[in-house]
Amino acid sequence: MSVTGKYFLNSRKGAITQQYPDNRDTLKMFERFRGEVIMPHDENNEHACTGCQKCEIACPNGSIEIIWDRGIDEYSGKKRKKIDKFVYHLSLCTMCGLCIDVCPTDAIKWGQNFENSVYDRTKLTRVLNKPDSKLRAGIED
Amino acid sequence: MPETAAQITEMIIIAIIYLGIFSVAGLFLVFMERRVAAWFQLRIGPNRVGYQGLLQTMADALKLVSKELTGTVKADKFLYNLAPYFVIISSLMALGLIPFSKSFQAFDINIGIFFLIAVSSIGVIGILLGGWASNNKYSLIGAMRSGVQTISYELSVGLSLLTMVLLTGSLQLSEMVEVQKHGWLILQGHIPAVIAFMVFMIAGTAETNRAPFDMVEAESELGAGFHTEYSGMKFAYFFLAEFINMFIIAAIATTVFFGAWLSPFGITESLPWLGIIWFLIKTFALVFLMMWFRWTFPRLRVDQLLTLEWKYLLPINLVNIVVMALIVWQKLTIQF
Amino acid sequence: MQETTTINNFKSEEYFINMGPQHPATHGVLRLLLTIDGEIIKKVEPDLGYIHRSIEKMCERDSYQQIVHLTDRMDYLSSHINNEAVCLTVEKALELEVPDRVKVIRTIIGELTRIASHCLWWGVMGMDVGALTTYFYGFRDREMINDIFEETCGARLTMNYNVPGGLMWDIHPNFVNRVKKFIVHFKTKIPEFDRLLTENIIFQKRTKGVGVLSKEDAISFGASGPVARASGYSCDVRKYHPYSALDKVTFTEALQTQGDTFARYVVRIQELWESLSIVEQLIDNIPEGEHRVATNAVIKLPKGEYYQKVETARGELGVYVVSTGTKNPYRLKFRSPGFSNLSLLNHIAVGGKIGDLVATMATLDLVIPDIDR
Amino acid sequence: MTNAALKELIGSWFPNPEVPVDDKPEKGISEVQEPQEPQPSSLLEFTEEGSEFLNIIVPATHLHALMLKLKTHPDTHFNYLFCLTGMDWEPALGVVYHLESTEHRHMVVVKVKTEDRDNPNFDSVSDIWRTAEFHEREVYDFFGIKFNNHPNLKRLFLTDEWDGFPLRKDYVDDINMVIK
Repeated sequence: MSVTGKYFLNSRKGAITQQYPDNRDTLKMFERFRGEVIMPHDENNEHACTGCQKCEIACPNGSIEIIWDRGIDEYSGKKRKKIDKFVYHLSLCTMCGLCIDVCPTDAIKWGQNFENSVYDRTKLTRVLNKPDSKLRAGIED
Repeated sequence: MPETAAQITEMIIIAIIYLGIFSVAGLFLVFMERRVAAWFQLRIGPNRVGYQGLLQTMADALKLVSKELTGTVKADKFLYNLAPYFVIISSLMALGLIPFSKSFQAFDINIGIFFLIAVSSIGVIGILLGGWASNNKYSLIGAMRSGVQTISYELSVGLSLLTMVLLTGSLQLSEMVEVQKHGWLILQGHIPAVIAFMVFMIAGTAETNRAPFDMVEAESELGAGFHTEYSGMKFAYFFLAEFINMFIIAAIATTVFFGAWLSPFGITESLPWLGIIWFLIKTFALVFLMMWFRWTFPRLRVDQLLTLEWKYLLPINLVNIVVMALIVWQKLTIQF
Repeated sequence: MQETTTINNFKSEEYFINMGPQHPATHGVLRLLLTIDGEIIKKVEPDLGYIHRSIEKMCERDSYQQIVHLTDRMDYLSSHINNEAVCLTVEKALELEVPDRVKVIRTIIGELTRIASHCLWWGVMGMDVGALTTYFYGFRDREMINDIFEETCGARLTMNYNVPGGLMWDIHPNFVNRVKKFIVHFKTKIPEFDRLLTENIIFQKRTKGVGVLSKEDAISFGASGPVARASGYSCDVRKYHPYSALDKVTFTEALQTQGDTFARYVVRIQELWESLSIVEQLIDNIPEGEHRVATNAVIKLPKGEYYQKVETARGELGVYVVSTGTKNPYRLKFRSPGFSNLSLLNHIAVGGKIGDLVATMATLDLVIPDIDR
Repeated sequence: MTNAALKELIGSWFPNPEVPVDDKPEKGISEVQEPQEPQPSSLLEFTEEGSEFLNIIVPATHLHALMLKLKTHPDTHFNYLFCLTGMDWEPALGVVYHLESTEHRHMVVVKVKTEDRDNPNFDSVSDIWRTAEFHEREVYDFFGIKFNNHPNLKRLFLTDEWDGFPLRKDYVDDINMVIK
């Protein structure tokens, strides 16, 4: 009883409850937290994905699908692979991190968003590259 | 208005007042339990509905009222529906005897203590009925455990109170309180009274089926015990009755051992209306003690429960009565 | 006693009751078929498979990197140690020497995992015998470890921090500090655990002499981990087949001889101290170096059979890989500790009360996904 | 005991009736690989190739006798069966037993095979090591290997009406299995 009694008296400062929806503003996840896979775009709407499909192979669950095409690279003028759509099925993802580990150009990263629940299942299938985005200059496999 | 009609009206009004007390006390106790438990467990507890969550249990009660009443197909419908009322009526009846203050007591009969013990043990019939009629094996085990437990611990409750009756010489609650004007009984009876108090608290906790004696529910063993198959308001009756029973046990202990509405050393003797405050303070202190038990101790096993009663509490009690009798006979009581 | 009639193998006083798959004491979807006479248990028969995902079959189609994350989902309370087991097997097969830094970090995180698992177990153990408050105290300390994991590995439970050849990332700069803080914090908390539960007279009465497992039976039933050690069978894989950096630390194996529920409880509490001391010995001596050695993108194990055992929080986990030289294992078998420990439940629970069964099961510390692989 | 000593000892328990006992020295690995070689002196085959333990391949008829001997003989005393694996070697089905002695701390692997895929059948070792009871049920569940004299041989994980044995290599389930 002495142990519980001590905690009762110190209950004011000792509470470990996270008052979750209230502390949304102050709640900060760790930078390595694996919430979802995102593809960062810079201010010119450019990403770093070359469409090498290594992540697609590395994924154990088939949660990444890359739809690609061949096109003329406007920086080098050579014909090379270009991604059309980087489809990411969050519903299949187990957050194992193999795709990000294997990515040679660091095109995909972990997002810290943990509020992944949605009302519609189709919303879990995402296209990670933004419309009309293109490959950043100088990125090679 | 003819006299009988007036009497009936009076009774109805009193009954409604007591129903109000019953529900408010029940809801407050549930809330208190949750907050106290939370503080023991490094949590905050309900704090959203109303000031500091005071209305949380109201909201829960509303939710329970609006819920669907489900039951098993093969249940004995009549007994199944009857059981919650047994439990709740018995605790409501006991509440009527509690002397909240000198003038605030519904009926002050001359066999007060005896009546309290008798009434509070009716509740177990409701539990047995509920467990049997649910047609669920877990419920049945829970109900059987409850029967065993209540019948055993009834003895200790009765005997420990009997020890104190030796001091007062009366079963009437108001007279028992009068005697305590010369010092609370726990002081008057000193050592045997303290032992009787301890035995009463243990047995009382067991009789209300609270941890560490919550064999009846034992959620890690039996799911929810006898009320597994109850839902909605019927479940709420059981739930509420449990908390009222806890309150009643604490109130009896306050009345018998701690001088009911009497203030310590008579400091507020001149203000009789403060009696109810004193009564509630003492009662809630004891309720808090029971909650402290609950959130600290592990549960006993069913055979250990019976061993504790029949091999330890009962002999202690019997010896204690003899000691108390000797003390009363030799006038060794402490009186101010 | 009058003659009893027997219908369908049940004597007339006996009846049958289902414990689980949704029962508070089975901690998951374990279903126990109990034959009871009043309160006394006559027979316990586990019914498994409610969450069987056939991880062994899935492994046959996955590459070795992908297998690692599946093991997270087996014994989710010691996921790091499971990962380590697979990685060690692959490294053994490839004859790959990982840097010392990796070994030390793996051991530290492994031991922290063990502490976290035992904290959870302690909380749940208290709850099973009816002391509800222990749950929150156990979880508070586990939460600190989980925060450490989240910062370094990115996930709290299914960490997947190991890759064949090392670690996915280097440790976070805050890691050492946080672990040190935790050690100081936790050292004050284990005595509290003792005061709250171990020394409680009701708890001792509930657990002493309950569910006794003799040493011979422990060995015959293939028990491992704290369950076997409480029966006096010294079987700590960390001692007999040290892996990673465990050969560099000194620790004594927690051993009890009574074999009852209380002994299993005490062994786990002792293991908390042991793991804490291992972490303490290593945390200041993390050698500098690489956190990973490069492997081929496609790992092909040489033809042959490889067996690696590690000590998870529940006991001995074995990984048995049969390779035919391709990029997938031909057959991969996980020898899970919970499976063997569950098989002895019937042996030790018969004759006890329902309450005893719950206490016994709590000290077996079953994690159902570990059994239903 | 070292692997070589174990091999010497265990091999002598089951002499090959077709070969005079002291005729030829044991050849070990090479015999397993090349069946054209002269008959080995023991009914058991030994190999250490591709494994860290000594592997014993035993004919199904001698399985139970060998296991009992392994457990009871004071020099071997393999009293801890820590892993029992069902195997599908295509076409042969078999079981792999990993044994350890808690006294001598040595380990050995015993393998047993059968070509009969429709009705594979071995003796149960659950009377020697009680842990085998559950493990054999698991093997029965996934490989369909029946164990004679098993006290309670029925499906453990899967439902009783499950069709087929999922961990066999020729098991097909178009709906639930994802083939990469």
